Amino acid sequence: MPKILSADKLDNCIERWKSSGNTVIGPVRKSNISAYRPVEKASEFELDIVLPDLSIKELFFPQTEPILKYAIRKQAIDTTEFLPPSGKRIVFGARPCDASGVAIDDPLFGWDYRDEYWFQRRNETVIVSIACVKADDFCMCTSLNLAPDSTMGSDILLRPINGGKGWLVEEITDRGRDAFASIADLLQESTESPVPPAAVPEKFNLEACVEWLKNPENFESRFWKEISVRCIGCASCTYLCPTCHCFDIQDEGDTYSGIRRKNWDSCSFALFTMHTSGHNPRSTQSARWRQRIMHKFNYFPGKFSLNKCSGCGRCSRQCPVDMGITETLQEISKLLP
Amino acid sequence: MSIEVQYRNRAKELLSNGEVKLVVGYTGGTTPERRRPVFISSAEQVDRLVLDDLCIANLSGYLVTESLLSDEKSVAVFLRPEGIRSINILAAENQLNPDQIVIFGFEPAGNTIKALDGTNALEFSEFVVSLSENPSVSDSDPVIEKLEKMSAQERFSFWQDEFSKCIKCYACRQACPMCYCRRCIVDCNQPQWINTSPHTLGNFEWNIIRAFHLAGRCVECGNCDRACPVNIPLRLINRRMAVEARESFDHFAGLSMTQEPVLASFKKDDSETFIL
Amino acid sequence: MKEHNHHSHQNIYKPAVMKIVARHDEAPGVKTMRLEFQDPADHELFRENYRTGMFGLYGIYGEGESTFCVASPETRKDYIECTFRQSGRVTSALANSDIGDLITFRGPYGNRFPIEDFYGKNLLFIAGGIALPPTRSVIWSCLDQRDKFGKVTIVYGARTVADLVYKHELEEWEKRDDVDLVLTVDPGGETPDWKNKVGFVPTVLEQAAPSPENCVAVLCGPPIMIKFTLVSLKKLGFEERNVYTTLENRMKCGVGKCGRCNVGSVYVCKEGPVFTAEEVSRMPAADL
Amino acid sequence: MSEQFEPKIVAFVCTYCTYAGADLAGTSRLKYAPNVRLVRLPCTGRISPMFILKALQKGADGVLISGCHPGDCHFTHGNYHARRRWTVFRALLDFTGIPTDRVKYSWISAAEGVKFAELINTITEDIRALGPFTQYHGLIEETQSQASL
Repeated sequence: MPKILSADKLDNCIERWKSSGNTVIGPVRKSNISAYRPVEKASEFELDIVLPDLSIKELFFPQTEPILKYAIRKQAIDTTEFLPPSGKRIVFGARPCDASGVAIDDPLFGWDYRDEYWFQRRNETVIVSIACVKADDFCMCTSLNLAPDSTMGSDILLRPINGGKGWLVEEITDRGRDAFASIADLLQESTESPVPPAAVPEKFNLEACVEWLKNPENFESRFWKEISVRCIGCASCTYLCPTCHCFDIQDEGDTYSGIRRKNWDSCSFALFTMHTSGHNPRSTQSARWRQRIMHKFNYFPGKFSLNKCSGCGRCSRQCPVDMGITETLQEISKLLP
Repeated sequence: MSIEVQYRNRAKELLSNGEVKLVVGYTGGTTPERRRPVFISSAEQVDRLVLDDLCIANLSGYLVTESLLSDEKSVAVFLRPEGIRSINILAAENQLNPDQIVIFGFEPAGNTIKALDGTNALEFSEFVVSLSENPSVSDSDPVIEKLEKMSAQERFSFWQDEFSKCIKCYACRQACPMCYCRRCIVDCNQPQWINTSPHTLGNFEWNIIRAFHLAGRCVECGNCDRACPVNIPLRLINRRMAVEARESFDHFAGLSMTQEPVLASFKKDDSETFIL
Repeated sequence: MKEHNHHSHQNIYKPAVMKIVARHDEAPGVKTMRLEFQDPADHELFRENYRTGMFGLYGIYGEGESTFCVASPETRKDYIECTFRQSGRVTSALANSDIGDLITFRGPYGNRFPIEDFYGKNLLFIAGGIALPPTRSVIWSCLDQRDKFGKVTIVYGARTVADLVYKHELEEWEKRDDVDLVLTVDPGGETPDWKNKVGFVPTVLEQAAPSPENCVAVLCGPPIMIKFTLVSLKKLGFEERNVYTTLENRMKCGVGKCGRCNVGSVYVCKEGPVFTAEEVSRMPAADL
Repeated sequence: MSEQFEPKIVAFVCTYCTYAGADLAGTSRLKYAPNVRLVRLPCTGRISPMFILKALQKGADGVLISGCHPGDCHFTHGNYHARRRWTVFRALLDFTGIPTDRVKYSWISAAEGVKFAELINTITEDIRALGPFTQYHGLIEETQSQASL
């Protein structure tokens, strides 16, 4: 019989998970921003939202991460490696689009050279997603062949039941099963049926758009300039995106000691690709926006057979000038025969 | 005739007779309450222009986009009063030739908007002077008052909380009409004065220096504050700088296109009570 | 073609430490350094993995890392030689380092020139200015096993006589009977005692008119030179698939993660830097 | 036995006036507190606010900025510009909660060796009374520790 996790048992779950060494993380609102943050008790969660402002990405790929500490001596360089904080984590209340966003980046960070900063965290984290029953105008998972209740990247999928009193438990992976085995006695059997997932209308025909993107003739199309003319070149879309993975490596310190860090970086910035000579392969904002779209829907799928977008819609939701992937792909749809 | 229709007609006229090559305005956005910038270059497209009280963004930053004005042709732009002040500053700082800018001015009036008379920045001179004489509206902000009552340590904690959220997406800088530097100080790496890492320390440096660079230049259009994806109340810090410029140097940013930038000019008798 | 050092480091961003054992000026602003590994384990990995064409990230803690090729051939793996122009923050710091100083190296990364495929063929090397180093790595890899190849022709040009790099090796190649060396400088760049050619590389190449018969060309240089030289090679009858070149883009990670070196769908750091002219022609020109 | 706190003070001074004033204090054998480290710059106009911030971040308990009296600037008006900048920067420091009483400003001419020595003594005592500047410690620690998540 299906199992239900009742909302009033959540505190017990958190306690149980924490006592077995887990950090429990979930959507929390603090200083006027919602993000995935560690919690002590269930009341800290903010679950009744469409999705947190910041994506789950930072739990696996922090905006800034020290990699190496160096100290330079006369005839030697001492380095100490920084590792990600170790310890098991349970992310409770992730959105399915965030969970799938993380899964989309796995092949990239594992591509021949494994980025242990990513994988150590991935291996130690159980993602418990809650299927969305609310969506807003910017949600577009269904256009990416995903859904408000897709299981990609989730270890457990919870489906809300009526009245918000709990969730129907769907175990997806062994890791999820193990995490929930420890709270098996807190679950109840139930025949209650879940609230249907939110209706997210399909915004564009992805396959057709991808065909257009793949056509080399369209690389130099006027479309790119027209669609990106109002882009101001900030990085809010890329930084809020659960799948954008670009980064910079920066040294902070002096000639004697300091720290090398891995920081988020963005293809929206002109400096991102600028050579020391001054030559810039992507010297205009339209070239940079084209790169972002092409990378997400043409190049990346060509390499890893995954669309590099999970449809969370944060890019459009937060854009200072109301641009975004949805608009661009919708406009491409209009160009199709 | 509504102001929207009035301005659409004028845009159509200017575009058809070639007086302007482009109109930078607003159009509908993704949701009913959103407005987005739009670039209209032919008379047939003027119906896309929308103008109402939801049109808030200061569009003047687009005018300093590289090479937009280099062909010496004119561009029309929809501007609120703050936008007109931005044009004055950009002109005063030699970033654009104000003769190339045709202004479609409007200002909020209750729940709606009303048109402002004039087309060239010069024609708004008196209007801007009148703004400078009544700055009180923008001065009283409950959060600023609250902050000023705090101890330095408490204020530091407040900003520490706020700046710890910063992800260094530079949306504040990109959205700001006054941030037109070809190479921002944070992008300079020889030497690198500001840490580019988005840890709280680096964020403090960045936000303090940006506020400093905007002192006496910020017109409080709110572009940065609205653009910030992590909701840092940037307006507070900029407003404090504007107040300082006014109180210490009687400087109202964007008063005229010949106004000297406050930190690039001086008076021999500037107050110096704090100097030992 | 997959030759990466899988799992060589737990931390793929941790560089090896190298000592500068020799260093000299090549041309104004251009320096060559010879580097030796400090940790035998790092050296062993390099020996296993390095093939000509691969690149590395050379770094100085506190300044950062900069990407350029390994200029020494795969036939000489006791050390790494690199040649670079002092232009940005990292290369300035490198240029200011002295013999005995320690720097860092991450790599070798990327793909390589398929030298085995060149066996039995005639070789034409064309390089411009500071792009001789990657070419030189292939040249020596071939000259060190000279009997495996047919005729070897090297066409090298620079803006001025002073800008020619590896002047000693140019003399050495000049003297060899089994190498045809054509040197040129741009018009106006010659000195009174310059005895070689004056003219742009494509023109000089057309005059030299090497036969495309059973010949592979390796072409490295600034984009504009590559563009016009490709036209000349075509005129001479070379097929694009027999012309190899290298791409250079800004890189930070070198291992296909940081996202900035893409040209179209190609990750230059993982799938390059060596490409045939045919492969390059399929890339969007605007992205180069 | 508790040792007296010895504040570290960084002074950014212009070479034409205050530095010469410091020289005069030295050649006049005036004794003053050894807590100050002078950084000589061409003009007070060259003192970027970043210098002040970095000094405080890197462990200074106090900062002194000093140059020629108004009207005496070697470059005629570098110090007038600097004065405006300091006014604004002080307000900014204050508003962001960085204590303004740790950042001191003064005019000291080449002839004012005595004023220099006295000023150093006074501000050393002022800063000593304020105690060590620890406000940045938490932020520095954050930059030196592994990622929090």
